[in-house]
Formats: sequence, structure tokens, C-alpha cells
Amino acid sequence: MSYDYAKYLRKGKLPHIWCAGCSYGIVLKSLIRAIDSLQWDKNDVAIVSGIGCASRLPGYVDFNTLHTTHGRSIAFATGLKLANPKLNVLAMGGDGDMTAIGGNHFIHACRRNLDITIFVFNNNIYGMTGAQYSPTTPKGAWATTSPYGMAENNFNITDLAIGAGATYVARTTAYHVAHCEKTMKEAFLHKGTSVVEIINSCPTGFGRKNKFKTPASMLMWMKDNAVNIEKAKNMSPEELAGKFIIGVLHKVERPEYLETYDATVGLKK
Amino acid sequence: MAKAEKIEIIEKWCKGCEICVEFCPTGAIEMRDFKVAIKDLEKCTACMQCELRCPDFAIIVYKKEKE
Amino acid sequence: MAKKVEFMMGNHAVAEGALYAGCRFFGGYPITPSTEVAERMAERLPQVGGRFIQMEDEIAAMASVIGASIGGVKALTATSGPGLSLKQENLGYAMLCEIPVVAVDVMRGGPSTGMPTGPSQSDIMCAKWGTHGDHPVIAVTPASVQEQFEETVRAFNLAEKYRCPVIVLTDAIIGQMMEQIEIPEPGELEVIERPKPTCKPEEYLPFDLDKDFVPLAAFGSGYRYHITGLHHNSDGFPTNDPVLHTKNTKRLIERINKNYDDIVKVEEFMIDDAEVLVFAIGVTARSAKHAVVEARNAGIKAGLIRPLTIWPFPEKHLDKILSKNKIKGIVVPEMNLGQMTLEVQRVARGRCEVEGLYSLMLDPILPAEILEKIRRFV
Amino acid sequence: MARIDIRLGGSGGQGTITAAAILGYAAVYAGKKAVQTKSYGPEARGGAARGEVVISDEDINYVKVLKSDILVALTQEACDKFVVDAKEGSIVIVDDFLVKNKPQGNFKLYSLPIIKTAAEDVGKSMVANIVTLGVVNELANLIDYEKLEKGVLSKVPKGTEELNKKALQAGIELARKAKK
Repeated sequence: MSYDYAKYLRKGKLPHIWCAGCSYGIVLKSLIRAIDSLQWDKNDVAIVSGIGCASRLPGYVDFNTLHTTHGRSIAFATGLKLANPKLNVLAMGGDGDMTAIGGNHFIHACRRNLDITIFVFNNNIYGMTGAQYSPTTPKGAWATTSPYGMAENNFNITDLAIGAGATYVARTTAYHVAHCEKTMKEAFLHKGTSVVEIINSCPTGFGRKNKFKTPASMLMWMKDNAVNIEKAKNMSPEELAGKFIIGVLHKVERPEYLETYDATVGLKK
Repeated sequence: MAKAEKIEIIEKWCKGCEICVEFCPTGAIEMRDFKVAIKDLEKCTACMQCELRCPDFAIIVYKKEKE
Repeated sequence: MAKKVEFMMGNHAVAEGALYAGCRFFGGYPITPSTEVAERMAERLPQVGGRFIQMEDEIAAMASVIGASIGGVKALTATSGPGLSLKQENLGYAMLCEIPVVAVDVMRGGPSTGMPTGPSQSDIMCAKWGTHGDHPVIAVTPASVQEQFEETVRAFNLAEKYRCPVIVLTDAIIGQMMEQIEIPEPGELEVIERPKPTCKPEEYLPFDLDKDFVPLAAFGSGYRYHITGLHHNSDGFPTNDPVLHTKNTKRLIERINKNYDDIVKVEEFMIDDAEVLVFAIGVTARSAKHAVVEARNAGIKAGLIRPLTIWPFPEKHLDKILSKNKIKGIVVPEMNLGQMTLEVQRVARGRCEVEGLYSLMLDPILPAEILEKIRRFV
Repeated sequence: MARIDIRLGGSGGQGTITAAAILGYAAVYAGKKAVQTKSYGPEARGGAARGEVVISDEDINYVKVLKSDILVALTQEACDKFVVDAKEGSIVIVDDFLVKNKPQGNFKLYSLPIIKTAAEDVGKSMVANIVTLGVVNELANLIDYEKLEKGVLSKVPKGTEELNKKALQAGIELARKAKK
């Protein structure tokens, strides 16, 4: 056995609700390993999610877990962190939850630079409601609400986070399990708002209708199209066409919100 | 050859997505009645690909103690 | 010792009441005519070790106070009409998830952007039914700057005691006006602190469906559990079982209903021998009191029922008066086109006439208008 | 003291709402009850602005001014608009320069150079509202002078205390002369 997940899993909650081949389970394992590697007390970890398939994740892990309303995880997490700064707070959700209905909270969290961690599970689709297009559905892709192909432009989540002021922004995938774990750990350790986009796969809602025959083929697509940022630096735009970059895309030091607030207002503790 | 002591399969959690089978480099496991099953433990190199990638916590590989 | 008397704005009194009650977090979003609550909290919270944040929108403001409360801190938000609409989503969350928070709604004219500076009492039904689904609601209705303070303290107490959101339903006139207020000394008003669970963490059932009340453990206090806005079982995990759904919904509503006597506060003014009643809240109740005094001066036996709790509706109080007194009629003045009147009619069950007096004008309903309605019943 | 309804009318920026608030504050400081309300009509922005305050020794039920016991009108527009709600036998004070058409009615009219006094005798027209307070308090004998002065000083910007004291005194002088 390479790793015993049991000590972080809530008893009796498996099997989880995710479909066969959904990569969220794989990412959940990376998440558990990442937190375990930090040796954080479980009582000091809070995971806050919104609505959607990804947002069901907190129910399976033995931390302080908060499954909120659609798109609002970051806003709940903000209040929680300000009330109890000792908590290591992770806000997480899917692409629709975080960048459509929750888009406003997402960009303003990046701007504030409160010391919370944000994971966006991007599977390019609304899975739970049955495959409607999301802000990250690729142009031309099929969804039940884009039956003729996606006509809208899509968000680049990491560019959005960088533009909004997040101080740590990275991308990883469900395929790159070790990289995913390492990136999550770094994001947790970063002081300030850190955003990790995790490329995921929804075989049921997206894959079947968009020419992915099997769940494994969706993971292989990640393997084949992800380029590490170090390698990408030496590649031409032509070579990078159709690929996406993984790794730490942006990392800067800026004053963290809570510390700045407390100092600015002269908080009497 | 075999480096695995045992491959434990938690059948009630396995959803039959086949990711483990597709990622197994040696053909040690296979699909049987829509669930993963051990085909040939001898072939297992304990590379852990199946365990790492199983989304359902349904497959656990126990490495052999170093001899 | 003479008490400290101040001349204070109603919205500021809400903020001071919240601080007195132990509120140490405010998450808000600017909106007329409630903004002075946020401004006062932004200035005052750091002085007492609390934190303020102006969120990116009303929805986030409501979410942030729920988050803070889950973190173990008493939390307040303040808004007005359009903001109340936006807060409804997370108010419902707080109801189902049993999170104590206080939300102030300084009523202005609606619907939509409506009359931003215009006072109103048109959110009475929105406070009760604004969020979807069956749910309990507690809403208190202050009518003076003193009550802005005291009712906010009471709102926090009720929120903690019954583990639920409480709405302070006030209006633009009471919120914006200045009036004398005696600031209570510490200890003078009851302040209910949040009880902590005493069981072992592994035995903690945060939403025990077989108990009326379970203390809410703060995240980080060693009780690790799950909170979800899905219908859930005693342990907090989602369930699709309609029997449990029914049981929990009824339990939440019953918790409030069966504590009616503790929650519902009503001022009864000159009702012992009253033949005509006026039923009014907030600024309108002050006009009504003026009218009742004038009616009495004119020899008319009028009385006033002034709820300080509008939800749950003070039906027991009203019912008791209607069964005791021979009431000819009830006048229900309200700054809307008839919301409370419907409830009064429901409780009156045809025992007497109930007549609404509605106004969307910017000034309070005049005592003379109420007096005229009173006269019609005698 | 029974309920006294005071309406201070002027144009936006003349500080009538501030004056009403100061009067309420001073009244409360003097042990009375007071309610000061804002106006919500379109006049709240530009046009005829009004500061309203009700002062009483008893509980004040209706919070706004019903019919005024004291009306101050610093502009013609405010005078025309609010004088209809002046009580019989009440006090109506108008600025003698800006209110050219003197109101007629069953009230005691004082036409006084309030703005001129502020601008010329005190030196700043923006303290007309404080001059007004001096006038109102002296004519209606509402609050002890020290309490009123304390009210004024606690609500005006730092560094303007002497100016505002002078304005208050000037208002009192205006009223004393008028009473003779």
C-alpha cells in the first residue's frame, strides 16, 4: 500500500456520488496526500464548497467541512477566516460554481489577497445538472445547452486570477497526480490568496459527446496536451498551439489582507 | 518477478471505469463483470498506477517487503 | 446614577446594540438607507477586537456573516430592500443549517430599486417568505432609536437561543432619524452567549433531529462535522429521505412556534377597555399611538397593539384580546399596500371588521388619517 | 414643556438639517426628548430643504413635524412651501432679504437679517444656520444657553468653535432686538 487514505476519509461515506471514471476522486486523493504532507491538525482545516459535483468533495473528508450555496463558497470562507484566522481555509468548487455564478466572489477574493486557498475543479461542463455549457466549455464543444456547438468564448481561469490579483496561481491536472499534490501543498503554504486550476474530466457529461471514448482517454488527453511551464518557455507559439501549460504560472509577494487589515485598523485583540 | 504481495479490490466501491486497467503497464488486472479483477498477480510490478489513479479508493496494492 | 443619554441616529443605535450583544463581525455592502450601520461598525469593531469587511455584493455579505458565525463569532449584516432580495438565498441557508446571525433590513420603497431614500414597510412579507421553502422566521420591529439598540440585542439573543437567523425589520425613518437613547450599562440587558457542546466530539450530532436544540460547535473547536444546505440527517450529511426531510422541517418550524411566549413581544397600549384597535409596527405605530391618545381625548375607546416581533406573527396576543374584549374593528395602518392586514384578518376570523390603511407616501401615515379610520368604527 | 414642532426650511447646503440635529442634541442634553428627522421628498436634493425636530418633555409619538410651532424660512421657496403648515399663533421667522414676499397669516412673524448677520457681522454666510439657532432659541425660550452652546460646539468642525459661538450670540442679539 503506497498510502493509507482512511485516516482522512469519513467512515461510511464511500462510495462517493461521482460517476464512474470521474477524475474528482483522483484529485481528492492528491488533496488528502497534500494536507497529510503538511501535518496539519485536522481540527485546523476547513474546506468550504459551493454547489455542483466538485462541491460534494468536503463531505468525504474528516475536517471542518461546509457545503454552501451555489457559487458562494469563497464568501463563506472569507467570513470564516476573518472570524478564526487560525483555520487553514480551502474554498473549492467547479468551473461553473467558481467562475460563473461565483465569478464575482472569485475575482474579489483574488483582489483582497486574504490568506485562503482556492481550488477550481475545471471539467468544462455543468456535470450535476446534466452537461450544460460552462464558462470554460471550449468553443464548438457539445453541451445540452450548446447542442450546435459552444458559441461563447471561454474563460482562462488562471489569467482571470492573475488579472484579479491573486498572488499564487497554478494549473495542474487530474492526470498529473504527483504534480497535483505538490502544487496543492505549495498553494496551501503560500501566504495570501492562492488559486489552483485543476483540469478534470467529466466522462459522463462532457467526454462521451465530445469524442472521448473512455475515462482513461480523457486523462491521456491531459497527459498529451499539458506542457510544463519550464518546458514551455523554450517552445514556440506554433509548438504550443492547442496545448495548455501546467505549473506555477504566477507567484508574487504582496501584503496579506488580514494582517494588513488588523494593522491598519489597530485591531485591539 | 512479482513485487506485489497482494492487490486488494473493494468491489462495492469499484464503479468499473477501467482507468486502472488502462493504466496498468503489465496487464496484471482486467475487467470482469464490469469490475476490476486480478488477472495475474505475478505480472504486477507494484508501480502503483492503478492505486494512484483509481477515483473510487477501490484498489490497494500491497508491496512485498524487501527480501 | 443618571444614565448616559445620547442623541443618536437609529442606524447607529443598531450598530451599538450589536456591539453590546457581543457582535464581533460585520460583513456588508453599501445600500441606502442602511449604510450608516456599516459605517459605524467599520469604525467601532476594531476598537473592541472585531473585524469588518465590505464584501463585493449583498449575497457575499450574507455569506460572510454565516461563515463568521460558523467560526464562532456573533455576526451582523445590514441592508435594505434590493439587498434583502439578494440575501434571501443565504438567509434560507442559515435557516436550514441553523446558523445564528442577525440581518438588519432598513425598509425602503420597492419593488426593485424602487425608492432608495423613501421609507416603507413593504418588506414584511419578504422577510417571512422571501426565501423559498417552508421555514421559520424571527423578525423584530423596533419603533424608536432606543428600541433599535434594545431590539438588536434581543435579535442576537434570539438568534443564539434558537440557532437561527433573526431579521431586524426597521424602516428608513427610524433608521435615519435621531432621537435620545439611554445606553444601557454592561450587564443591564441580558446577553445570551452561545452555548458550547459538552459531549465528546465523536458523539456530536450537530443537527440532532430528535432534539429541540443542540449547541453549535465553532469550526476549529475540535468538533469536526459537516454542514450542508441540502436536507440532512442528525449528523449533518445529506439525505434524500422524505420522512427525515419532513421531520427536520417541522422541527425547525416548531422550535420557533412553541417558544412563542419567549419570542413574541408586543406593546399593548390602552387595550383593557378598548373597542377599536389599531395594529401597527415601527414608525407607523408611533403615528398610531398619537392617534389613540387623541381618540381617547375625544372619548373614543381606542387601543394600540404594537408588535415588537412581527414574525412569528403575534396571533396569540391578538386572539386573546379579541376573545376578551368586544372589538368593533381593527385598523391596520402600514406603509405598503396591505401585507400585515392579511395576517390580522386571518387571526380575526371574521370576529370583527379589519380595515387596512395603506400608504406609499414618503412621510409616515398621519395620526389624523388613523383617527378618521378609528372613528368609522364608533 | 409640551411637544414643540420645529421646521427649519432653506435651500440645500444652508445647513438646516445640521441645525435641527444640533437643536435636538442640545435638547436631549438639557434633559428633554427630541426627534430629528430627515425629509424624504424630492426636496432632499436641492430645492427647498428642511430640517425638522420635535422637542418635548413628554414622549414623542409621531416623529415628524405635524404643524409647526416654529418655522424658519431662509428662502422664498421654503417660506411659500412650509408656511401653510404653520400652526395658528405659532412663530414664523423669515430672512428679511431672501424672503421678499412676507407671508400673511395668524402667526407671529419675525423678518430678520439672518443671512446678512452671518455674512457681515459674523463673517461667514455658512454659519447662518447657527445664527438661526440663536434666534429660534431666544424667541421660543427652548433650552438653557449653555446647553445649546455645548450642543453647537460638539457638532461643528474643529477650529470653528469661536466663529460658531459668535454666530450663536449674533442670533440671540437679533432675537432680543426683535422682541423689543
